Amino acid sequence: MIPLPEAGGFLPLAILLTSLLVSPVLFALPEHNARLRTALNLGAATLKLALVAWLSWRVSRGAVYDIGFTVLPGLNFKLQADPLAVLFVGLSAVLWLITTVYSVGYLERGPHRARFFGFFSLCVAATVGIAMAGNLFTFLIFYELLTLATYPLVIHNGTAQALRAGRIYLVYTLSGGLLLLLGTLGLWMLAGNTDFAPGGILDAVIADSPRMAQALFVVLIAALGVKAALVPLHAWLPIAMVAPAPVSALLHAVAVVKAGAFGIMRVVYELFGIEATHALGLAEPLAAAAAITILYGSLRALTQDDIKRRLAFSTVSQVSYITLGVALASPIAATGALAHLIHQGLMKITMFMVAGNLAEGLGVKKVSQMNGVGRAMPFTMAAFSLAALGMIGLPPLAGFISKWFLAQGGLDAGQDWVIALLLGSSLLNAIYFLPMLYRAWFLEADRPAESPPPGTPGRPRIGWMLALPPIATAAMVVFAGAFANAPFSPLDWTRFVVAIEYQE
Amino acid sequence: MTEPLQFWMVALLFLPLIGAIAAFVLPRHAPIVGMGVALGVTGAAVGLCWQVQSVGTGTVALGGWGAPLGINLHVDGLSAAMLAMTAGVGAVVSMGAVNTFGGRVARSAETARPRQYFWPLWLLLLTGLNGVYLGTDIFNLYVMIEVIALAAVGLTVLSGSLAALRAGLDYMFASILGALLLLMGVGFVYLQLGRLDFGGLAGADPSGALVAALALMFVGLALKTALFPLHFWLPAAHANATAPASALLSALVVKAALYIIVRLLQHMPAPGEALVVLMGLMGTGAILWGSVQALRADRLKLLVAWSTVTQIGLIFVALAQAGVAGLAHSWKAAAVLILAHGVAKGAMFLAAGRIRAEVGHDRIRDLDRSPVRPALAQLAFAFAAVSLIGLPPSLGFIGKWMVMEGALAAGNWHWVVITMTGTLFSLAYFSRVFAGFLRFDRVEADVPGGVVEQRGRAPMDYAPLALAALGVALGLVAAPILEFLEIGRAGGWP
Amino acid sequence: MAVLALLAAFGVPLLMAALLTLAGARGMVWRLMPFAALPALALALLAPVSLTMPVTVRLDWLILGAQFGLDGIARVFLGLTAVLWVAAGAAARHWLHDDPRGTGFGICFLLAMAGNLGLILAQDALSFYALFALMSFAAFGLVVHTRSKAAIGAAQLYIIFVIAGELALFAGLALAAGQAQTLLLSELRIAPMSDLAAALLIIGFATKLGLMPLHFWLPPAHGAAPVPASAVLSGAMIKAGLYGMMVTLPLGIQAFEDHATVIMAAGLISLFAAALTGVQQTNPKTVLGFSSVSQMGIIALGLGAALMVPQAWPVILPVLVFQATHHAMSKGALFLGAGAWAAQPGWRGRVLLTGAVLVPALVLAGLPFSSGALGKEALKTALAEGSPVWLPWLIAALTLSGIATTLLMARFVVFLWRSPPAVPPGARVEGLVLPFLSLVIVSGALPLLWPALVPGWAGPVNGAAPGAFWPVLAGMGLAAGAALYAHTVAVGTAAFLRQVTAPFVLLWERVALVGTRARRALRQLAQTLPATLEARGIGWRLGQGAIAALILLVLILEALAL
Amino acid sequence: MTDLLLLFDMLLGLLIIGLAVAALRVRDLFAMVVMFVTFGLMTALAWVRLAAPDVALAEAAIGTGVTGALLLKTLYHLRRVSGTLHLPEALSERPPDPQVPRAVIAANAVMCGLVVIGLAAAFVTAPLGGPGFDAAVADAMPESGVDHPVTAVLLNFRAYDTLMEVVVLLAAVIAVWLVERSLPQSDPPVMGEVYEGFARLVLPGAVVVGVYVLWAGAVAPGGAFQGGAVLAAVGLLLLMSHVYEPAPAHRAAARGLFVLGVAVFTGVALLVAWGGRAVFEYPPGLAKPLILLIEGMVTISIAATLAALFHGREPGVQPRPADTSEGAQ
Amino acid sequence: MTPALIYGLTGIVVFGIGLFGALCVRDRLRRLLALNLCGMGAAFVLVAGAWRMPPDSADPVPHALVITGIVVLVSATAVALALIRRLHTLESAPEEIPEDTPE
Repeated sequence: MIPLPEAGGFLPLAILLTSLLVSPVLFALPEHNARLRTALNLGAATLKLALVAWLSWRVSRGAVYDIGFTVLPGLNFKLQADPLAVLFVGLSAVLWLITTVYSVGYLERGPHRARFFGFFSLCVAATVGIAMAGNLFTFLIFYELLTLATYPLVIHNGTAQALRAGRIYLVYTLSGGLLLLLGTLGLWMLAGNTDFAPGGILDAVIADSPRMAQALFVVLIAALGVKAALVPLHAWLPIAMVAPAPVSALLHAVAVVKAGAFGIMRVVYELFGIEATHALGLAEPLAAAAAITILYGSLRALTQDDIKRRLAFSTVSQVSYITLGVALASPIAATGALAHLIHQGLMKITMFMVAGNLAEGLGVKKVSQMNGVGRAMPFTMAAFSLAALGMIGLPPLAGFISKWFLAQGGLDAGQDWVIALLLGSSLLNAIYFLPMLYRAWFLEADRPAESPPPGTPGRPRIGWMLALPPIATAAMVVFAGAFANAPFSPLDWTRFVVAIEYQE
Repeated sequence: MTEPLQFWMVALLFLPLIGAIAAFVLPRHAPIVGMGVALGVTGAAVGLCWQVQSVGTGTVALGGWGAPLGINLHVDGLSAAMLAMTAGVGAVVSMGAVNTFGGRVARSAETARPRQYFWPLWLLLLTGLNGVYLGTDIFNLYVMIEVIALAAVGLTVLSGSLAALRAGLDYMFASILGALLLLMGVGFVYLQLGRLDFGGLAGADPSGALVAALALMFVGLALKTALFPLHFWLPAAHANATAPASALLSALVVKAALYIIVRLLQHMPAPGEALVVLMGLMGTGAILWGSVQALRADRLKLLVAWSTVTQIGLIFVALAQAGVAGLAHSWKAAAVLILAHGVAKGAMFLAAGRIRAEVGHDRIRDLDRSPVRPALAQLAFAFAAVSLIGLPPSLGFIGKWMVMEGALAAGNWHWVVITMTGTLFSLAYFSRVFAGFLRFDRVEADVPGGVVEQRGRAPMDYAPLALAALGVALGLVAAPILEFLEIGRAGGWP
Repeated sequence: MAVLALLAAFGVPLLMAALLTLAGARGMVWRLMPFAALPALALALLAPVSLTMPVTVRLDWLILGAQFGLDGIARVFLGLTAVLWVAAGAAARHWLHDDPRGTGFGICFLLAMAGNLGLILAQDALSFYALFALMSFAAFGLVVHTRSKAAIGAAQLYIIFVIAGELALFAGLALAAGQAQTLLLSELRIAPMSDLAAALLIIGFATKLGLMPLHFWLPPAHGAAPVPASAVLSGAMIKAGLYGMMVTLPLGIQAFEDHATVIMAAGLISLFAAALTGVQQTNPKTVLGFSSVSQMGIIALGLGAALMVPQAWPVILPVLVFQATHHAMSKGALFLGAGAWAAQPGWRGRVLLTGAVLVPALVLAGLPFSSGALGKEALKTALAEGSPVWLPWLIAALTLSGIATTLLMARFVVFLWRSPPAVPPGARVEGLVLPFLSLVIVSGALPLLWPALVPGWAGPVNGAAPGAFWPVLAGMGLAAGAALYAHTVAVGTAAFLRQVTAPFVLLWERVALVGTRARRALRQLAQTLPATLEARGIGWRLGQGAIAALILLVLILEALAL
Repeated sequence: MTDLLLLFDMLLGLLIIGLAVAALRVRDLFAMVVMFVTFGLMTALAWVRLAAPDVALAEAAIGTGVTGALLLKTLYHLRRVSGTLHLPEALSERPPDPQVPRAVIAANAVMCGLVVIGLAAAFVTAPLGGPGFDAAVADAMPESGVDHPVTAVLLNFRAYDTLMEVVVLLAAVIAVWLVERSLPQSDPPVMGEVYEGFARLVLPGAVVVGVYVLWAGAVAPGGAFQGGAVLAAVGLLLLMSHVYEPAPAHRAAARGLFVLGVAVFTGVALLVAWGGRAVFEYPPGLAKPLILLIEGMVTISIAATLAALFHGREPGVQPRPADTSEGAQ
Repeated sequence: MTPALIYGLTGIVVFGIGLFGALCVRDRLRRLLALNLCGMGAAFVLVAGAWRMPPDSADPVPHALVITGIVVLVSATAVALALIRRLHTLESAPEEIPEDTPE
């Protein structure tokens, strides 16, 4: 029944299983056995990183990994490690390791750690599955798994507020999942299979019944748009902020929103094909939706006082850069979009971890409380500043690279308005990020001297497990921007992927 | 009897019967006997499935006469799958029951009594179920569902509470009426055809008497399987029974009548399009009304019971998805859903029983007030819910996929919409329970060390957990399951 | 007859000015004020002159031999000047009805009127100069009328410039006359003129015209003067500067490239610098003053082009005349409108008048098909005859001037609301509205009236393109942006963002409220409906009842299918 | 002759219908039971007319006799618990259901009526007296081991059904024991001295009759069920007349008696299969003795079971709360 | 017109009466009785179907089925009666056993 894969075919499976198998073990571990849990977590994450490194090396050499078996007649469960998948897998592997370190520090004495790390691993497994899904059906399976795995994380605190957020999250994402199910079904009915293939698989259908193809596209994008937080399907994202900081970081940087954006990529590039998407007149509406989301998210971010909410709206805005880049019919824009997938992840995870650190170390949760925090936590805030400047798009940080390529792509595609959009968005980014930096670095702390949390005289003490991860990711932000042209940089890999997707 | 296939068939029929006799005669050893028989039946079911997989269908002509004079036992993919599901769920429930009704020394009179009756009743139930899945004679099926009905009523009232007795009596009335409608239908079949075996039915031309027979049998069986609006007896009966009994009733008992309906649809002259639509409409009603009631239910087991109503509705929608012409294929979707529901619901009721036992009550509203959280039971519940909601990769998902696929292919968008609505509803009512599991800020107890998640973790939790996990994982091997189901009727009806 | 008509044109105002000194006649004179310029208007409209057949009256007795007459150019200017004076006179009568210093104003007003009308009819250098001076100096009284600090300051500035201008004019005229050996302007014009003379003349008239950098007097004066005075100052009197140049400089005959360069540069600067300065003013009339400066920049461009390339003059001349008329009408309307607006007692009237004010404002800004746009487009065409080196710049400037003017107009309208001009006590509203509206109509209908009035010169205007819409839009956008910015600065960024989002927030709250109510109702329903249904179902034993019903149903359905 | 009989049939049919309606309508529950018993006897008569003496016998003995006894016992119990034994009429107990609107009842009545019409139409159009098992049974009779076709069907051709029927009885008795457990001891209806004497007198005869009916089943109407019913009547009499008091010590024996029929039936069915035959396929020469063995054992089981169903409670179990030592029985 | 037809129709009517009683009667005992009527109705149909033209040569199989059906029905009736008795006892003395006994 299960065809034996070629000798190397187990590598994707192994990468998936490193987190999938460790999850039940983590569930089963007694709550108090923290040391073993940490060791397991870090071990698995490191192992996965190593495997991914090996995988990407092999894939860059042209190796093809493919493993699967039949679920229903004609319908396969299929994992494949194409370069696009490796890009996303790499991101999740790197950030999983970092976030794991951070979570261990963050939840040092918190409750339900067994549960937390169990679902955390499951969440990463789902992300990896999404990345390596070889067809939409497999994608759907992991997409739903991701929803289920993140729900307990979102409501981890167990408060009424958290549960409300969790409920809204579930309603949105599972409705999206249901739509995706419908879309997958439709795809299967129309095309006869659901495989991802560069250039798309729907040519015959598009030629036959373009209306159906259009409807399918709308359904799929709406389904994925929920997780990608396309306006107006974004409402769950800011509310889900009640989750613990590492969860928010993971949600925003890698797991959930990226899953949506990645799915949109797969749909446009590998189910419909770019030319077909344009021929059907679907790219422009998608780009428009992305543009609206970019502006809307930024505008809403302006007025948020809660740091995490501001960051959340910023995510709404930033993730749509990816969609925008996908929707523009230009390989250059695609490069920008793919690079932004990575870059935004790096930047946003930094910011969320810093937000967590501020809350942990200083009790600062609002922008208006940020006066003088730069002096209190200089390294942390330096990381934040780098990420924020990157978001604004200052060279040579990572955000600049992606915005540059997006702008170039807009020109290349003859959509000059993209430049105006990017400028406007950058301006808005600056408007909502710079005041935070200004407060942090240039204003005196207005908090009374006795207000730091008890037991932490003088400078706030946060463990190295909390302090290091954001610094590390901030460093990556710098490197991804400064050495964008180096081999195996995100940009470099991105070009590799785009060359395949555009079949150049 | 020389063929191993036939040996397993006979074993499946007589092993539980002999077990029931033994358990009744030797009440003190009933748990051992019961457990042993349950495992033996599981083994036999596995052996049977293996044989069916390798040699195909099998027939035993009881008494050597052969149909139509005698009675034949017959097994094909569908029967074998049902038998395997019954045996597997039964074995797991038995494990759960060993905890509830096991032990050599009774803890109190209230548990002592049920203990000695549970096992013979359950084994008789198993006999009846296996008999239904092996049977090919409609009168024999009538007798079998009577065996099932009496054993099931016994299981329902096992706890002896007033609510359980009332529910049990309602169930009894519904059961008798349903069976009598079936008997009347049998009478009409005999009038028309002069024979009662499936083989005779298959070749029949449509006629007035057969119409009457179909109407009577369909309604009678719908009553027994609790298809909306004939579900009135089910929630109370399933919610008030003891946990293992509920698991058996919900996971297995209603399936017997459902199975007979599938078989009748298969063998009788093709029903009219309107009847199929009616089935779909009744299923729709079940999905909607059951969901609403599940949303309102104040107790965990009641919620689970209402969820059974919705799932039965879904199975009928599955049957109706593609109209009469589509029946040749849509039964597979229904069969997959039947299997998925059996596995998941068995696990879910056991888990609900465990949660109730640990927490001390099963009021959904107050689940989050308890400092005790039986984590494994909750996890089992959640896994089962995943399958019932129909999230990938569970078997329930595969079932829903097939329903929607078939409906789409037939252009029946409304069934797709209904299925999706049902999915959303089920999500809504199960998430009520999850919120109760996962919320912690309402705990009202000064327990040293705060909330105790580890407490209530017991070895017997692994049985429902494994069953629920099986329900989720089976979706990944749906292709072999489907191939297996088609043994005996490749490409649709025979 | 002709003599009488010509003299009456500026004699009547003179006479009335004299009468005004008599206490007994004051009432009558004031009542007649609107009609003071009527003879001139009648002359302009009815005189049997074509562009080629001027009417002249020679009065050798007067001074060194004065000559009055009416030719084509003069007729147009006389007409527009007279219209404005009629309107302003009507306005003045009501505006200054109860003014204690009304008499003085009236005298100055009538004198300036006489000078203004007379200088157009004057055909010899001296009378021209004299009447020009009369107008200029009499206008001082108009500017200084309110005696406020600003008025006094403006008047002082004004007089300094008037003096300087008159000096230059005088010198120029003198030199020119000397070189041409004639005092007759028509002869003086065609004689070879020295650079210096031309320069002096240009300086003199440019001062009146308010061409940068000689414009400093103009905006404050316009701002300080009472409304009727501002209207004529801006609409009529500065056109005298243009007229002066047309009748004295050897346009179309002699090229003065250096002068032309300077004029055009000054014009370009005026065009935009005035706008930029104007948008910072808070007095709406001052804003209008800057707008005048800016508009005169346009005219200067035409003049400069003609000075550079004499061959272009025949093409440019009609356009310039049209442009002057257009500006006079619009600007006069705007000033009167400012007064009329300010005099309105209630906000309803103000809103209505704002609407009316927008008509000349948009015309001025160059709304397509309006006289502003036609004038500019015609000028663009005409300039094509001129220097090819300058052409692109001029065209660009003309196009962009639309934006500048729109900005100014927006500023004007906004500050009309925020700091309207002071209204003297007792001013009567209705008296202002009528002249204002008449001017509005004339201004709006100018493209239609023009061919009828001046058939000979209507060609370029008729043939002009309708003009582009985007400069106006851009100007509006900029204005909106600037207003937004100003507002933001005024209230602070955060407050501004709150204000911007407030309606949406409010809307959202409303929607949320409705949603909440609906949800509550729905929840109520969801609580009660299933419970009721369930109670009914159980109570009526509907489930059991369904058994018989279903058997029946299936029987019927299947029997039908049979 | 024929017409006369048909007229009789019609009248009997109407009478049966009338009795059915009356049983549902009559106010007094005791009268209801009497109506029902009469209905059963008339039914049996009707079946005799339809050439089904076995069925008529079974109906008279079991459908009417046992059911009537069970109903009466229950009625007695209910009245005793309610304390209404002294009342002249046994009125309905009122379950706490709300009143069903008349309209709904009327609608149900109409629909039931329409269903009857529909079914009647189907019945009339069916080929009455058409295809059946007659020929097949006639062919197979020589190999069946018995001479009476109904017995052959019951114990040979469709022995599987019969086995399951006995299983149903077993399930019923288990369920009844379960339901009745820990219910306070209720005396069976007091029958008085006369009954006791009657019982002692009748018992031996009844046993003989029962065994004969069983034996006769092989060749003529009669058989295990009817015989079992007669024997059960013996048990009923024993119980009612207190000749026999179930004791705790008899429990194991009772259980043994209940399962005896099933066990032997199953055993035979499986043992005959040992030699390569199908289950239930009696070896040619052994058919008659095996059937007789099964019939005998089944009869005993049926008799015991029916008596137990009537008696209800498991013998000897003390009512709560004294019952604490179940595990040590 | 044959006895089979007459009694078959009689059975169907009895079945209908029983059905109506089972649906609408409130008294438990009576409802059980109605169900028994239903069963009898079904048995009538079978027995009528077994009747053959030369009387005394009826099809024995339906007879056997009816006998089985009667026994099954009696079993079910006995269980239902036991339930009725028990319920009645509990409802008459509700304080004796709490309604929702923990398992």
